[in-house]
Amino acid sequence: MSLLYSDVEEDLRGAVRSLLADRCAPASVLARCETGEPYDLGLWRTLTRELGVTSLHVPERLGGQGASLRETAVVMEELGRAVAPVPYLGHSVLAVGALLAAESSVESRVTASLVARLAGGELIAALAVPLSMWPGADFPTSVRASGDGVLTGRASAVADAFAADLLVAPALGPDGPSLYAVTSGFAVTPAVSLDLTRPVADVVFDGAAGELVASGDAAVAALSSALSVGAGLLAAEQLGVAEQCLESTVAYLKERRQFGRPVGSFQALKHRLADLWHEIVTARAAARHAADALAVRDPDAPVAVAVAQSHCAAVAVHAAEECVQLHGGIGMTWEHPAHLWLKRAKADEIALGTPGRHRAALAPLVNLPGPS
Amino acid sequence: MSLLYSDVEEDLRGAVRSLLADRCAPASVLARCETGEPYDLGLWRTLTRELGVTSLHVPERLGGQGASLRETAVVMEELGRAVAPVPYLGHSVLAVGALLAAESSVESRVTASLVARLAGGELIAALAVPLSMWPGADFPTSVRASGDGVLTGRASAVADAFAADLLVAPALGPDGPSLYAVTSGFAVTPAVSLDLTRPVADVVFDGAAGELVASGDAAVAALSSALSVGAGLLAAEQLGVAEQCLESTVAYLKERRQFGRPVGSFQALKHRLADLWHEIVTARAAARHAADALAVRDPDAPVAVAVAQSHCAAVAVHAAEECVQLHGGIGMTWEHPAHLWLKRAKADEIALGTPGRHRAALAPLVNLPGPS
Amino acid sequence: MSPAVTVDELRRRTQELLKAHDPQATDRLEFLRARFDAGLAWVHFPEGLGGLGLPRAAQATVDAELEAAGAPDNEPGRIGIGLGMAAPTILRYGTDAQKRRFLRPLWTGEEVWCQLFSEPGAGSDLAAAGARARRDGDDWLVTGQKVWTSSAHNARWAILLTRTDPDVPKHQGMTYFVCDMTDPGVEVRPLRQITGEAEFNEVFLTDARIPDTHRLGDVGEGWQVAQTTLMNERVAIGGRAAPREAGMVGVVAQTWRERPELRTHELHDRLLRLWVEWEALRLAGDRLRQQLAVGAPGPEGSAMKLGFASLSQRLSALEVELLADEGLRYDDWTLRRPETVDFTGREAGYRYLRAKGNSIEGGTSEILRNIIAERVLGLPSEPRVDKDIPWKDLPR
Amino acid sequence: MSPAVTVDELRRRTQELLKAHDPQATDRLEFLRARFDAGLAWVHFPEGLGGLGLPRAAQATVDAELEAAGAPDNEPGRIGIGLGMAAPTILRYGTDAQKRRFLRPLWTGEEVWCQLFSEPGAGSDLAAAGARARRDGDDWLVTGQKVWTSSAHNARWAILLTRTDPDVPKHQGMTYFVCDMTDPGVEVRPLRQITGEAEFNEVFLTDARIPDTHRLGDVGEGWQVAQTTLMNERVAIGGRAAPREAGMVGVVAQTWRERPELRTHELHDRLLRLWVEWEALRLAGDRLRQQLAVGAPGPEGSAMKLGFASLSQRLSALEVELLADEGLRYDDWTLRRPETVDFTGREAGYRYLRAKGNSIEGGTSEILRNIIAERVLGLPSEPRVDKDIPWKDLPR
Repeated sequence: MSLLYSDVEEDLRGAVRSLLADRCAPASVLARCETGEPYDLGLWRTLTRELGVTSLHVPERLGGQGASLRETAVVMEELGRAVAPVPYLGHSVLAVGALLAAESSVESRVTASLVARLAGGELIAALAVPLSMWPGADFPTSVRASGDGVLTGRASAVADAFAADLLVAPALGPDGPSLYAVTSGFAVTPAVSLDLTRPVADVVFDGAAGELVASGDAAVAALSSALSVGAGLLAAEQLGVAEQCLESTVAYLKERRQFGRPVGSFQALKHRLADLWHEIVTARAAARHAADALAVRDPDAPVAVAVAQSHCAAVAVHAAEECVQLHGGIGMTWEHPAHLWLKRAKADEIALGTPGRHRAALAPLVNLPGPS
Repeated sequence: MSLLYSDVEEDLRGAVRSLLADRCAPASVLARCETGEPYDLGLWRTLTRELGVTSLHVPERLGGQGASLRETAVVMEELGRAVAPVPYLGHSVLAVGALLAAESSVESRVTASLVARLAGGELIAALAVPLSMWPGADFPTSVRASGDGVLTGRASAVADAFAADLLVAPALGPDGPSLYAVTSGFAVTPAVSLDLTRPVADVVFDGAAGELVASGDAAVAALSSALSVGAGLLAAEQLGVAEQCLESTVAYLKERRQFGRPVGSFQALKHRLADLWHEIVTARAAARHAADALAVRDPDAPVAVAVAQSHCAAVAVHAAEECVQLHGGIGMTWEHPAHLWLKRAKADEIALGTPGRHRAALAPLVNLPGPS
Repeated sequence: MSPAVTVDELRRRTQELLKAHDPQATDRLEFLRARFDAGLAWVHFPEGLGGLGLPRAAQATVDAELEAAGAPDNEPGRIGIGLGMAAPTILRYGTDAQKRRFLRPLWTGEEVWCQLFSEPGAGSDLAAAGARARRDGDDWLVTGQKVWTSSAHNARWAILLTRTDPDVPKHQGMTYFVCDMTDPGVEVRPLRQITGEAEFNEVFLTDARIPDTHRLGDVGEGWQVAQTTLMNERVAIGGRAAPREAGMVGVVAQTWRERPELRTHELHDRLLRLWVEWEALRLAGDRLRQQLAVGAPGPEGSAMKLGFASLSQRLSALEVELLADEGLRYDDWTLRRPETVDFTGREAGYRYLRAKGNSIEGGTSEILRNIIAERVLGLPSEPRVDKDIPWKDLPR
Repeated sequence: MSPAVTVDELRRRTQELLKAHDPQATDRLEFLRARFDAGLAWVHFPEGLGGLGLPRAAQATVDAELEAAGAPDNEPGRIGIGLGMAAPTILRYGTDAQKRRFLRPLWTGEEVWCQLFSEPGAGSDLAAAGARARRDGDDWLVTGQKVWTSSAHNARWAILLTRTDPDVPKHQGMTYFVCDMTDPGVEVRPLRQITGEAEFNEVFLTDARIPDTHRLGDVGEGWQVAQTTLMNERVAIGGRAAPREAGMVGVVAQTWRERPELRTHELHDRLLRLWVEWEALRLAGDRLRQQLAVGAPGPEGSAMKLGFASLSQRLSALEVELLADEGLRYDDWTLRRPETVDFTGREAGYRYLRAKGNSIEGGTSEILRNIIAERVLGLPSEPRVDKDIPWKDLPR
């Protein structure tokens, strides 16, 4: 198992980073986030069509590039660094993740053409579950499906739903848990979100016609798999956010002077940043490990995901909090991007399971049971 | 409720501190702790007969001074600072505490003369329960009493038992929980103890003749009260240990030079010591509050004790760990007293309930229930 | 209490005020002015300046009587900077004329005050401030930029720290003024925060004119004058009394109690830890007040602010995590300019973000730790490279 | 692997060694000497000095073959200072004669080495060391006190840092020697630790005589030579491979599994947190080794030591608390002089106390944080007051 970045991965990172440097500067991200167009769909088109970020881990037979979740994780790192306002998590990781998992089951109903359209970026999809849902949570019951696939119900705080043309929706049908693809008959209301760069939205299905993509155990497994992939790859995003916060803080403290010295020469701050760097070193290893374990379907993946998500979530929040504090007053202003990172880190801590949830999930996996 | 120290309390502190400065220097404490006489009974005699520390909170009608647990707490602070090898916790706080509580019940069997002998320091007593026992623990069942008061069984890791002439022993008699005073028929084996200056010992009762001092609910209440008083006053000891650690570290860092500067001028260390000072400021308030609440039998005392013990235990351990670390190599040597403070702080963390136990006890008292 | 005026006498005077100016029938401002003139505004101030020269503790008697009678107060939340910072500084350094001119409308709230100290390049290092004041006849002309100014858009006056002599080391070349906020050379712009609102302002001074009669303290003595202001700021923060569970811990405990379905074992122990720490901090505050009451103020005030900031942050962070789904939402990002701030107001997300400021505003936690280490613990200061260099030659 | 010697060729050479010196029938020392002479001791060392000039990674092939054949090893735990610190320094700075004299018995373990660097007055500030070396004909006479010397009572040789010129700034006046521990001027006294045992020693040097031919590097170049030693110490600590739950976390997890009656919810989450952190640190170690294998060593080695110390301390502290009653006990305070140290050995109390040393020995965590901040993050250094002052004039 390689915990390093391959040359191909580094090339991909370079391409994404350079595009984002051009098109996704903090000031433009900030300017967008209070408008009615929180997503930068122009940037999204370039990312999908020119860099192909949405097709990386999609098999070639389904119109993808047949790379792996390792590469997708690298994209998550870079999008995280830039808090880029694009629906990558909801679309490529969660929705496509659910469809790919459903497609791999024996009685798959997922059509290759649907996956191909998503992989190519022709349609934007989202997974209609609360962003806070964790891999081990019960199958949701807030949406019901009739025998002929008509969906009624709601899902709150859905990531990237506001940008979505298609929803992958878990619903309770007459035969139990099912997964539907829905392209119309739903209403999306954006919520005022803590994370300005990844707004959540509330979805109401009012007699929407859904196309069944999985049912029964396959539906349950597909949803759980998507959430697990999501949690594991969110760790990569958290790593990116943490790195951004550390680098930005170090750069500021080298420049900012107080008491006739660069503030970065004060030992108490140096030690805090050294500790943060230490955390990020370990977060990087944990995130890489999770991406690799998911990519190769290692049986150890659930442990790797729980470790990565519980660790990286905390590291990202810590990095963002230190970033605000060590920028002093300027870090408290709306103009400085530190708050965008803080809000992303804090929302990510909740997304796909809090660190505490992931530790609780880890306990039985590594034979560390709690008190009886 | 006064959280300050009265002039009388400060005078008492001054007398104890000056005696300990004379008679209880770190080198002599260290020299004693590997001998067969871990207790300094000469110092104990001076403390009891000249300073009267064992009779402070004993009512005058029982031969005491009729002061309060506030004064006893001040003595605990000073004995903690010096990690003085005297059986004050086991004797004055736990054993006498149990007898005083038993004495206050309607059907008390505690004789005034017994209490007076203990208050005067004529006999040394200990409470025959594990030092790790917490106020809410079940009444112990490891000692059984026959109808005519013959005790059989064992109690492990008993504080100050090795110095004791008399044991106050909880035992399960034919009528249920009972408390006995025992002066013979027991064997005490000192354990190799983590805390060198307060060794624990294992006690075996092999047909010991006990004098019944309380039974039934009164026995349960007396034991629980003694443990609660113990936990509350241990917080004062922990405060003393923490203060000693901070002061000693500050003094060392002012003097020790590296890189051409006093080590205490390095900002990272200054900030850590400032944080530690902050913790000690809050620990002092919490410990004072607990002592006062116990002294006046405030109905809020259980909350005050849980707060003080869970907070001060952690502060003392933190202070002692910082003391070792910031002394560098010298703090790791047997010759320097830092390890005596560390071992006391760590053993105190377990004594009379860990911080976690006290937080668990606090939860229902302040209406913060856990998950169901 | 000073033997000159007993508690009974103080009660009597308060009742006299109430008799002469029935609060139910008197205009609010008129009552406040009368109270000031009776020496019952702040009894520890001198006679003639709203006080009676009594110990600070005596105020409680007056306040209790007035509250019982339903008398109006001076809305201390709205005029905190005037009361807490400007007034003690004017009292200590002001001329008689200044005291007579400024203190009465300050106390009654007729004139709101703000503080022009921090600059973009001088935050923790306040002594590096560079807003330049140049002599112009009997006046001074001030040019520079100040920041983190609350109430600037409502304020009539400001206390202002300036650089009058750039050629001497930084602590020596500063002068302290009272600045007229209505001067055409003063421009106030809202400064939006991470919470979405603009609680503070930036203030741009362009040849703002200040008569020399509005100088506080000597020319070049500004740093010492500012120390009085800052010391009073820190005392004010540490001095509030609070019952158990007051503040952020109460808000989070309330959420915990109302939402059993959100509880986990992990969050339970974390909450209990924070509850214990908050309670210990509250008791330390009580202890500090008891020390002040017997005239033995300790250095614990700095500990109060340090602990308050850290605990408020950790508690509000826990609440957002506890709320999970709801923690992903925010109440309102609209740019607003609140007149007062309530750290425990609005919703969890706001509280989390606002609490981040607690360890920055009014002295960062890092600066407080320096102060504790050096002034309380007596640890040696770091090597200083900026003490003996003329301000204009400092590296920037 | 270098194209000169393939894996197959290396296997062949190893099998040749085994054929010529059947481990079952050969004296242990004789076998080790033969292995050294075959260049299979440390294959990355030069030919003739126990190696073949191959990449470090090639060693694994040899070790696997030898282990499979039941060949004896050189007890690396017992001679770690020689292998990890003395050898790379001799290789880099030694004369040919020194390399030939010292490396073979060092590697076979016939001669144990120790390190005489730290002094009571020069711990973190190693460059302030004052053990004075004075020229005496073809020899040097060294007088001073060293401390924290493990293996000193078993050692034949020491690497020694001395002060040869007190009149120049501290980094410039040092010289590095190989010191004969059997010299009558060398006295070793056990230094007892808080665990009760004496793992380390104090070493008193009183005119200890050292021939100039035992000098490593030039006179005055001691500080640079010492850097090589220290760099190798840090790499050694960070470089070990470990399966999941190896080390302190495994010990505590084992106790947790075996003692269900001790578990509480609070300790459960704390243990899981530490387990996660340890696993992440283990993975970071794996990643570091992968980087080294492809020739891109990162600075993560410092992070490994920092994390290892902190986690070992927190885990062992938790275990003592978990054990409660048993945590009040200790296994043995008897003064002993162990030949090797096992951080996870003995009982919980010992592990707790011994772990305290992990953040002090081999560079304190504070010094590591300085190094990370300055060398990795590029943060500016603090103002230095000791760089340009002659060593003898430094304030002490």
